Amino acid sequence: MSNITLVEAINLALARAMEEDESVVVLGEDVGLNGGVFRATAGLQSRFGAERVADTPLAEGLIAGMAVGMAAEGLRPVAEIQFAGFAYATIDQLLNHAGRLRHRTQGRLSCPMVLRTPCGAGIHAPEHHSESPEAMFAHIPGIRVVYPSSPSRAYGLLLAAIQDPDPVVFLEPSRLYRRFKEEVDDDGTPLPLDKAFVVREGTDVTFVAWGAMLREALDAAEELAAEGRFAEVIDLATLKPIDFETVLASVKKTGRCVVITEAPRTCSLASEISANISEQALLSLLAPVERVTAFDCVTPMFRLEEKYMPDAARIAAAARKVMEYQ
Amino acid sequence: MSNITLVEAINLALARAMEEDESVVVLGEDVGLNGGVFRATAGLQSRFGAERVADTPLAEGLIAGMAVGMAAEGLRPVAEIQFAGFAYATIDQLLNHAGRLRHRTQGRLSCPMVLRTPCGAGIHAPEHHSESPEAMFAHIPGIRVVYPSSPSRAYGLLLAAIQDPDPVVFLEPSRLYRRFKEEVDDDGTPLPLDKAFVVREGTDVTFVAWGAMLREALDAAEELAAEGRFAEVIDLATLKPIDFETVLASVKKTGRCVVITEAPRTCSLASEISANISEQALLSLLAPVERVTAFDCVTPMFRLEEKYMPDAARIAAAARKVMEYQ
Amino acid sequence: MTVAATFEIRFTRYLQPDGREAADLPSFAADPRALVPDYRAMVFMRALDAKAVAMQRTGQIGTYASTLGKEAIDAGIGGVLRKEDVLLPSYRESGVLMLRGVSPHRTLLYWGGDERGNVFPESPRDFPFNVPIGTQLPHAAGVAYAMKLRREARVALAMCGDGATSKGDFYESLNAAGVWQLPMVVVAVNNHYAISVPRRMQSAAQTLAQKAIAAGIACEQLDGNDLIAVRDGVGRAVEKARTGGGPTLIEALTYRLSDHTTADDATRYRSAEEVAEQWKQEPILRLRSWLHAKGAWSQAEEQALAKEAAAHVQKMVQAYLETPPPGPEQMFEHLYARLPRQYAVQLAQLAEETERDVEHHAG
Amino acid sequence: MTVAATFEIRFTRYLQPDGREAADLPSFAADPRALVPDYRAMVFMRALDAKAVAMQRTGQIGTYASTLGKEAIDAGIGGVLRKEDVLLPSYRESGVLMLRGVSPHRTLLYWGGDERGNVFPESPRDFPFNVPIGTQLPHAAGVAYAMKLRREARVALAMCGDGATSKGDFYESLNAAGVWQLPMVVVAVNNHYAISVPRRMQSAAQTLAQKAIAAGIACEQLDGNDLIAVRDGVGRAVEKARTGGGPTLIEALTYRLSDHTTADDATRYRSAEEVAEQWKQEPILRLRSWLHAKGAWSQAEEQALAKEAAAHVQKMVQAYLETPPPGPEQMFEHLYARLPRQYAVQLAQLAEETERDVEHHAG
Ligand SMILES: Cc1ncc(C[n+]2csc(CCOP(=O)(O)OP(=O)(O)O)c2C)c(N)n1
Ligand SMILES: Cc1ncc(C[n+]2csc(CCOP(=O)(O)OP(=O)(O)O)c2C)c(N)n1
Ligand SMILES: [Mg+2]
Ligand SMILES: [Mg+2]
Repeated sequence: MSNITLVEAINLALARAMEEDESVVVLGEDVGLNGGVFRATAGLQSRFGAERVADTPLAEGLIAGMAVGMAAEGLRPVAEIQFAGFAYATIDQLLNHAGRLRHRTQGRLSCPMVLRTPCGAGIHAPEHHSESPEAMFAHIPGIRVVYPSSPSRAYGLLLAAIQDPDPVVFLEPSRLYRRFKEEVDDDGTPLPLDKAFVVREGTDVTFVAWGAMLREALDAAEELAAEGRFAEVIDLATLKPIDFETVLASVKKTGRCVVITEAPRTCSLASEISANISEQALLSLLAPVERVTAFDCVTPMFRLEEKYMPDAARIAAAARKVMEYQ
Repeated sequence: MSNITLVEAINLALARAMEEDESVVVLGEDVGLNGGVFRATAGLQSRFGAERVADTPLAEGLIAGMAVGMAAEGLRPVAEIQFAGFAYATIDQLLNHAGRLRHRTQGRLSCPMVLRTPCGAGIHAPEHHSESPEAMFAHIPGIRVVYPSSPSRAYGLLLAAIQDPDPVVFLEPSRLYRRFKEEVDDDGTPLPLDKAFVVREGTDVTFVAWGAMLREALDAAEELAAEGRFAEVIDLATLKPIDFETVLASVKKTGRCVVITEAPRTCSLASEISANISEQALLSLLAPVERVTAFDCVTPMFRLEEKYMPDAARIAAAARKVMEYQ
Repeated sequence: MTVAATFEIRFTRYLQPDGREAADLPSFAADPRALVPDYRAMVFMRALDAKAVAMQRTGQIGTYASTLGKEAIDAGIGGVLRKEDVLLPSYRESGVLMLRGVSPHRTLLYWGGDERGNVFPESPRDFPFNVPIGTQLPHAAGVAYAMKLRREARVALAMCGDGATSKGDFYESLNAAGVWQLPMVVVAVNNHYAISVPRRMQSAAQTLAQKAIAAGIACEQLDGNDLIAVRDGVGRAVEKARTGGGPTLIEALTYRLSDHTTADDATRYRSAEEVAEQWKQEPILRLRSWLHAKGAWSQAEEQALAKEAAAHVQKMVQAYLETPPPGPEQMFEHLYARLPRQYAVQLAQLAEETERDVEHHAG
Repeated sequence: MTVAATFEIRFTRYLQPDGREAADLPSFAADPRALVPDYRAMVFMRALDAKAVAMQRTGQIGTYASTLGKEAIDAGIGGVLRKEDVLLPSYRESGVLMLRGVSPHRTLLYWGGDERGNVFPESPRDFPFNVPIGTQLPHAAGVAYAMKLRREARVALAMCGDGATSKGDFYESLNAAGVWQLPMVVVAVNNHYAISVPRRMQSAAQTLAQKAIAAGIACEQLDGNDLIAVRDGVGRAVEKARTGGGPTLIEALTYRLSDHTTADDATRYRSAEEVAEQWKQEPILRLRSWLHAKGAWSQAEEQALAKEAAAHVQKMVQAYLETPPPGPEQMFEHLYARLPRQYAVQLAQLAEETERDVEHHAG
């Protein structure tokens, strides 16, 4: 057990996976000697060599496409895209190849790759460094999308993603990379890739969140608790496929739901979850599902990012709204 | 007035726009001498010259990026991507540049470009030629997304898209390119880019559809009419921004809604519309909003495409479900 | 100004269009009979191709991309690759696949709209037909990376068209191959058209081979209608890659004698004269003329071969037509190694619809 | 085998690191005083850069990408471009922008997290700072296409790094420029690092200039720490483009004397010796040595310049600090030419939250 940050947990999981399975290979820009711009791959190259921890030329389409080729040929590539804002160039490969290779060869070839990328705003980064494209990935058939929100879940989910026989897009909340520490047991135990986690129990409203927004949801829950209203907080963790069982069980209990995402609203995962809840639990709903999202704007430069992203206050306001609905 | 197909209407609108505004430029693969693989640009090069109707090298990222540059420099580029399945490579440019240029320069530069691409399944095409990525585009801030479903709307909406001062992704239902004809008046009148069209009035359920699915929705409405149940059918037409006023007005009237898309379900526009209706009209709903979508599968090769896409039967079944809901 | 670097692009051809020798032949061609299997393969390819076009015309398969005119490239590559190598084809490479052992009825299945067209039991590591232009090249770099990492004496050979050489994926992959000196060979089949766009409008580069200079890797231009040049050039590149010598880009010059696909009408953008001129260059006649001249191939053998090819084609058509249609559930099969439980609802819906359809047809 | 094509890459340098002449100078350098404005600009750039780094360290701006070491490239390009040309910079081009007339306090605004950093009233057609690597190059092709279509004697000049030359956008754009013979110049600033990845791991190509061969366009490698070489090489390329001679790729060799950005720690991946060695090559000292030797620049002038630069920097900092913070509504401004009415709800929500915040701060 060690008390570590989320980015350290990522590093630990990578090291463990590389140790246990020599087909695991890390590739990406600056992942080698530099250990990644966030230090997620620090120390891996000196430990596992430059062939297994490879700095690539600067080309995200190449990185994704090479990962497809490596995976089909029996490696387990874990590719890093430096920031989610540079991952759009990987969509072609993810959608036209990674997510289809198994199906279009009817199981002859497969694509056990992981594409990791830091996601989200809130770190006062330059332009294009604060994007939240998770909905685009979640729309792609044949892949999984995972987004941890704590060191221990990052550790277990990343191990699971690497072991998974199919492609996984693994989004990491850069804002939480060093925000807090957690005891993590480096015992190599993966977490399930199809489970949401109830991280706080409550009776009055259900919060569904993921990544950095989970912390905001927890803060909002705390704020509400002071008012005597109790939010149940769910860390969705795996964004595709979604564990609606856990979500619906909670909503049926609380009768109210707020879904939170820091991505733009239109066609977001919040909309997907809202649609599902209304479809499958309409009669349990005491109020319409409320979506707390970023605005349908370009991610602004950092002077305004706090106004753009949801925060605890926005979530709490939405919770009050659904609780006062009649 | 002439009785023409949808693809002819596209051609007519392009010719008219080029005639009226010499800054309009068409570019793409095979758009010149060949007139486009679907003949949407037939005859334009001989009429307007190879500089204004330019065959590009084979590179979709380039086409989108050049369009951004042309638009910023005062042209009105209308770029063609041969099939939507090859448009994923344009997302980087659309999201990181086209949709942001005006905002990030605070109005100094802008991006009046149109990116046209045929969309959807049902034409027995080879692999990757039957994709429906509209939700990905609709998620992008700063752009518009338009998807006509008839010759006259294709004509008017394309003119509007070309005249619009901001970037427009213009999706064309390849399945309807030649399916039927309509009287179209080539008078240069654009249609509004923020209006949905009620194309059939009804009282019992609202169908919201776009592109080729509109025809299926109309067929389903016909089928239901025989049973004495009357569907109101809305052609959404502009997918971003969505005209919720028209949708909500109808749903408040009928109390029931089926949203139809031929894209995979998760994070689709159907989910977006469903979420909005439940949010804004929960108390008017007599049944949960039903989404009729393609499965969350890879678009199958054409032997199975009819089983994959929604059709009138699937829509009618969903309509019966919401009408029998209690 | 000083000179920082100089480069030279070489062009290889052994057989002239009429079959006469243009240069001293490589040793593998010393015994002309050794090339008869390649010749036979080329004739089989053309027969299969003609049948596929005909089947599209009669609605038995969907859109089909013809291989007419590139048989020497396909036979040459098929001939030099080893079983353990990996082929990454575009959509137009059914000829090479045949030589990889893949039964040609798979080609019909593929263009017939059936995923089982990409099941290659006979060459299981080869990549499927690849439609999105150029995207197979980064895959090739990944495959070659895996081979190199594992110290295997194997080669990843990717094929693409002249149009594909304009796409970012192409350059990014060659560049990566250069950086890591990967055991990778890219054969750019320059058939002078990307649908309607002629080669000269695709790039101002005098040759496509020279695109390798951007990646600092080896390259060669060769006559792709000359089986001996293909075998020679690709053979050298593959052996170089196999023995740690790094990647090569080969530009194989040929001409698309067919429409782009059966959905295309090439008369819209090129003249009958141009095509007629190119028929004089075509690879099968060229090789046959040489074999004849060498006394390595007879009229009788030719007639027997034609019959044999026709029979084989018939067998392949049969195998295609006898393949039972895919069930709708094939959509969900192999979508994931194990379909997530969340798909249960969609599966149930499909099952219900299928049942309804069955009843409907029965009723 | 025959030779299909040959190529040669030329390298240009006029001044040696110590300021001695390495070749006969081009005519624009005949009067050394003519280059004093460039020298002054370079000194201003370095002063502004040092201040920006300091401001990041004290939390007054966010992450900042230093221009240390590339001043000759920026001054040379700024010097040869005309007002009507269009510059398409990367994020590291604040030096050129200054010469385009853009007030340097914009650079502080940009790295200070404010969109108004991309408002260039003084050079309104230039493109904004561009962070996603290489994506400005297709823009440049589009801009150049527009210029050519309208028969204008203008040039689109795009800048990018050595890392950017690995990206598909780079090749696709050069290739397009070749096809249409666009009035476009690309200057690849080879500072030998892409963050931590050294140039040799970016590509096996001996020079980056030779990437132009893949596009069939002109190219040149030059010493980017030599102002005269930059002015000469870029100047010739720009005039060639302006007069219908088509595109050029220029590789300007330099060295990133700073960390990649203020968020980077270059000691993790390169040695102090390497950096020290490179300081001997740096462009300002080189040009000053030459000017001194020519008697075109005095110690007194140097001291006056230092003071002047410091004062200017102070003014820029002032202008930055005095810019009122953006209001939250800036998010929606200029999102579209006219914000669609559908945004009303989100606007209202923002207004409500802003009011709540104001009250909160007031209360
Ligand atoms: C990324 C992408 N863009 C467009 C297409 C449509 N398309 C199919 S084949 C083709 C031309 C390809 O030309 P080339 O690379 O020369 O190959 P050839 O067909 O001549 O063998 C095009 C544009 C595609 N399949 N993929
Ligand atoms: C598409 C993309 N990928 C990754 C990054 C992150 N990143 C920022 S700068 C940089 C290195 C760029 O190197 P180079 O092109 O040599 O320019 P330099 O910084 O040296 O001027 C990287 C990888 C990015 N901005 N864009
Ligand atoms: Mg071709
Ligand atoms: Mg660099």
